[in-house]
Amino acid sequence: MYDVKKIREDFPILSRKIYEKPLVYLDNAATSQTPRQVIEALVDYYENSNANVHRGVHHLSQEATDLYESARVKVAKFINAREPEEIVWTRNTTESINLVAHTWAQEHIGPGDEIIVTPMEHHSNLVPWQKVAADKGATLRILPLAKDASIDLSDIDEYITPRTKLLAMVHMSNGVGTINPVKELTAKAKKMGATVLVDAAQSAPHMPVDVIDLDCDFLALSGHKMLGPTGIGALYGRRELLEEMDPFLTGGEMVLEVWYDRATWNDLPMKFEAGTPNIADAVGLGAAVDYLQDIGMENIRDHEIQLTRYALEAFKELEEELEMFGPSDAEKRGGILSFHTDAVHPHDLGTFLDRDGIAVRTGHHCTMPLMRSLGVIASARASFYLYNTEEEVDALVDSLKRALRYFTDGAK
Amino acid sequence: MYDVKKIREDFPILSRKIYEKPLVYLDNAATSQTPRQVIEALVDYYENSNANVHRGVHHLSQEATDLYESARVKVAKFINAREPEEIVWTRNTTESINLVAHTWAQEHIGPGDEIIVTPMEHHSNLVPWQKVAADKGATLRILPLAKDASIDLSDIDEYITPRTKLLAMVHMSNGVGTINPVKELTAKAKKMGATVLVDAAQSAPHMPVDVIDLDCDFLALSGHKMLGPTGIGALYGRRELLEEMDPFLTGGEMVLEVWYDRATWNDLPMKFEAGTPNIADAVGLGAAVDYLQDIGMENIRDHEIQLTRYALEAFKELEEELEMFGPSDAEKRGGILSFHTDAVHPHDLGTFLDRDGIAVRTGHHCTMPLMRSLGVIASARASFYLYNTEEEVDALVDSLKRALRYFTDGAK
Amino acid sequence: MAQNDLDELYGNDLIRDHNRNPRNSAKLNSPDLVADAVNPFCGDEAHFQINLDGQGRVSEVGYEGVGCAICRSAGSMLSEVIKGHTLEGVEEISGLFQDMMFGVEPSEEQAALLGDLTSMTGVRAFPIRIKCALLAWSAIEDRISEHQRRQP
Amino acid sequence: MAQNDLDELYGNDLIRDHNRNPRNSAKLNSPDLVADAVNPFCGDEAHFQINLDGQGRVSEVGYEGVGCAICRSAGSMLSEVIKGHTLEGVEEISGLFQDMMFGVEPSEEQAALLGDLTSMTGVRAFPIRIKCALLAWSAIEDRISEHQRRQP
Ligand SMILES: Cc1ncc(COP(=O)(O)O)c(C=O)c1O
Ligand SMILES: Cc1ncc(COP(=O)(O)O)c(C=O)c1O
Repeated sequence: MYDVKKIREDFPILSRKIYEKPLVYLDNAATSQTPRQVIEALVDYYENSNANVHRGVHHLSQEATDLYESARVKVAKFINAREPEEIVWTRNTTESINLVAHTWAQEHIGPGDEIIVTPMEHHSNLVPWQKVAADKGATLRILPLAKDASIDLSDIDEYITPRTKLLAMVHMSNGVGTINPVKELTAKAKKMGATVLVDAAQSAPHMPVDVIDLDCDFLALSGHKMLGPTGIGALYGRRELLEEMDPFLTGGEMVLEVWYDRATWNDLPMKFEAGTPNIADAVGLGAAVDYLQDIGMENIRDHEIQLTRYALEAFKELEEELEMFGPSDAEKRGGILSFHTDAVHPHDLGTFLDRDGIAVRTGHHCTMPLMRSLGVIASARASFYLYNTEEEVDALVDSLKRALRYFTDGAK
Repeated sequence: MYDVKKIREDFPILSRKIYEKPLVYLDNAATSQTPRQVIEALVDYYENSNANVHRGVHHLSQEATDLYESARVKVAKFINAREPEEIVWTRNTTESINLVAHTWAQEHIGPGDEIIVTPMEHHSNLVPWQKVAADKGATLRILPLAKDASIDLSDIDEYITPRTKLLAMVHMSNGVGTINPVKELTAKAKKMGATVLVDAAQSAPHMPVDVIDLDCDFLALSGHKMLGPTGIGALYGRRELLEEMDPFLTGGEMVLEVWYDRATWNDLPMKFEAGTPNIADAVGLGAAVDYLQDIGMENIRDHEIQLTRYALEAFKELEEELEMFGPSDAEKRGGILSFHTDAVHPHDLGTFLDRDGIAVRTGHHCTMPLMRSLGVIASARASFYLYNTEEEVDALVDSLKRALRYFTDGAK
Repeated sequence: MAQNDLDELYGNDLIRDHNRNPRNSAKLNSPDLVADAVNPFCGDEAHFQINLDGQGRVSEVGYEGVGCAICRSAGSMLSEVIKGHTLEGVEEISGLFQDMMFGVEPSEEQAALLGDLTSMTGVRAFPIRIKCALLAWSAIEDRISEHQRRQP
Repeated sequence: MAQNDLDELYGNDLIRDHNRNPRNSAKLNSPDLVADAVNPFCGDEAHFQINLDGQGRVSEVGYEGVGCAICRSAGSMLSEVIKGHTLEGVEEISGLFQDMMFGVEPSEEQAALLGDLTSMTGVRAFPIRIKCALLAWSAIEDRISEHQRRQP
């Protein structure tokens, strides 16, 4: 049985009060909260095993290396990578994507080639490709947006063609919650000989993600969105691709031999990990993965579907006032509700909710072009995670109702 | 009064036992240990204030942003930068240097230009410049090494010339401890119109470092070597340089406005900080800086000079067996003793010391070319920090003596 | 308590009025100065057109703001208070406004210069929103310093 | 206890002897196979030259090792035990050695194949040093699989 009350007890911050009200944290798409199991892993690392990894023969160094490398194994298993060497530690999804843009893309994208992205990319999976396209004389093509903020697939065969060299797409949209048909699009793109990168920043934390099943070439994720610490993320890359890629950052750890005038590169995954890594946070992410897997990604996904369904129902009371973005079927979306009203700017709404202890995000969610396509500058976004409850959805709806009244006729 | 006993109480790991012996941690040049004040800052962040920064109107987001940005102010003051916007967060020294190599150097290094480095650079301040030189048709020149493992300055004017576009130099050598005349060399290089980057990975943790006094253009440091968490470092850059530089990584946070086909850049320092930053570890580094400044960098430096002097004296007992690298004057070096014997490979020595609870580093210390210049493949290195004691030096010397006996005639 | 904070901000008649009925909303054709700003973290925008008279004083202003109530009303108030001032004068008011937002109470004389902007003190209880109030000013300030650099 | 661990490793006569007097230290001219490896974390090196006879068996070996006692002695032992074996046979021994280092006790028959290498079990108490014992093998293995790929 999914015991949300028991889960909540693992998250110290959830018992915080904001303006004397219990915190209702609905900003999970921005960053997730941290269970004590992860905090304890960090504390334990610093109190007992802290040392630099890989190069030491002393005991602490070995302990630190074992902890650090076993975290890599955990992340590899979490997304079903064939081997831990296919996991490269990065700071976050953004760095993971930039790594591919600075290495693989430099060799494989040329004049006349096409890079395809969805219309709902986070800036982190859009701006790097703008630069690659501009530098290489390639074309960046944006798939069209359907009415319900999903990808309009009607002309997909005119987009994914033999000219497509890279398909870079978000799995679950952080802006509107849409889950994209990544597996189907990957199959289509690979048939054309393209390489496929999946931005799993939102999907990996909330649903089972399997790189072998998806058959993608690269996949990027951020630890801080999946109960892990800030400052650690991962890039999955198929071994063949990682092997032939040039390194990105250079320096310590990523070299095999160095002379004053030249150097040779270390094996995977170290080739892509220059300098002292973020050891403690990798260990912390390993603990987060353990925590998620103990509960089960299927169970987490089910919980969020139920919560989203409940919320979509509850929001019907507000359907005259609020425009809701994204698919209406909870199965086709993540636990992300993005909404807008002309009557109140999202920021003012956010400030009102905040005084009720409710944390939502307001703004463009780093998806400015998507917002523009939806005809707004900003939206308010409530995003759920494994610890959120129906009572919290009720609190959100109640606060929203009062806010709308307050800003339209109620105030004064 | 410098109370090393009281300081040690702040470091939980120092009461650990290794093979039933008290830990003697002398691997500080690789990474430093973490005081409870820093661990508590991390725990407090995750238990009370965790949220994504900059973009949220809710209370937690504001708290997190305040903590995060005030850490930047602390680091700026720590190295006497003019303003916090001159501090860019990175993962570590290696990333800081790569950032400059991927941005500034791309615009400013051309065919025939010269990049000067010292003969004792860490791979992280050597390999990036090898690549820049190769890509741009520039020449990488290595200053000559003097007998005592300092820079041989006799022909310096033949190295630093109007062709010099960049002088990139380590402040304190992690391989042998030498403190380089960074201020003098900077003045010389600037007279020739060159830009100067200082690798302060070893100096910033152990002695006062002042970017205005040094008059350098860039300075790189790592949090994990100065009592901070792993995964956070900083690049100092003079505002004028940072302003005109192109961004490095692209994506969320570093943009001002984004359209499907183009984007504009955010102000400093965000222009260089793509994606969700390592918020917690920046806060942790802020706490580390507070801790260091409470004790006082001058005091820490004095403590280490005394300890080094004590150690150099104690090592005299072994001068027949061990070759010592680096200047013999404790004022001219950091608390880093690097030594070698033909009788025992450093690794075997390290394994022996480890069984006595003594953690030293053995190997090339990511300075392979320097080791080669010194005529060895590897050395053993004991490196001190504010919490080390004369008793620990005694333990080291005692264990070394027994090791030498064990490996030469004693065993069997 | 929370409600009071909110009322002091959003319940303020001047703010409500400026938000709903922004002043100087007619766009100027071929203005002497154009100033624009975007808040990168929320996408809010402020756009100004400014005409100067023979003595270098602001004679006409056009303003359009896209964003939250604080951002829009602050921009609208700004468009009123800068009229009749030289660019130096505008910068001075900008400084007073920033000081006020960070807690310095304006003198009576200063309050007169600030006009309706004095009603913005309620934002102080919401520190993260202060940048919404400052967006319009940052647009103007950037433009003025650029303008002055060009005409030494 | 700690001392015992050390003795089992460094006190072992075979290891000491191989470290001090590496076998097959004469370099071969124009060998059939050359194999080199570097441990990136410590800079230790292993260099082999190998000649094969008409049946594809290892007939002559030249070995030079730079590094710690474990690395050097393991390389020297390797240079002895591979003689007379085909490359497939060498790979089999390599597998046995790795298994042994990670805790699998060799059978009597296997121990015979491993020869002096069985003395390396003392390294197991020092997990971080296992890669020192494996460096020479990694050189040989990489080279064999490359060789086999080229001659299908
Ligand atoms: C002098 C010096 N430079 C650069 C580095 C690289 O630092 P990091 O590994 O934290 O990037 C180190 C640390 O090993 C160092 O000692
Ligand atoms: C879909 C998506 N992609 C990429 C990112 C960027 O992640 P990060 O900021 O951790 O690099 C995010 C998070 O904001 C996201 O939601």
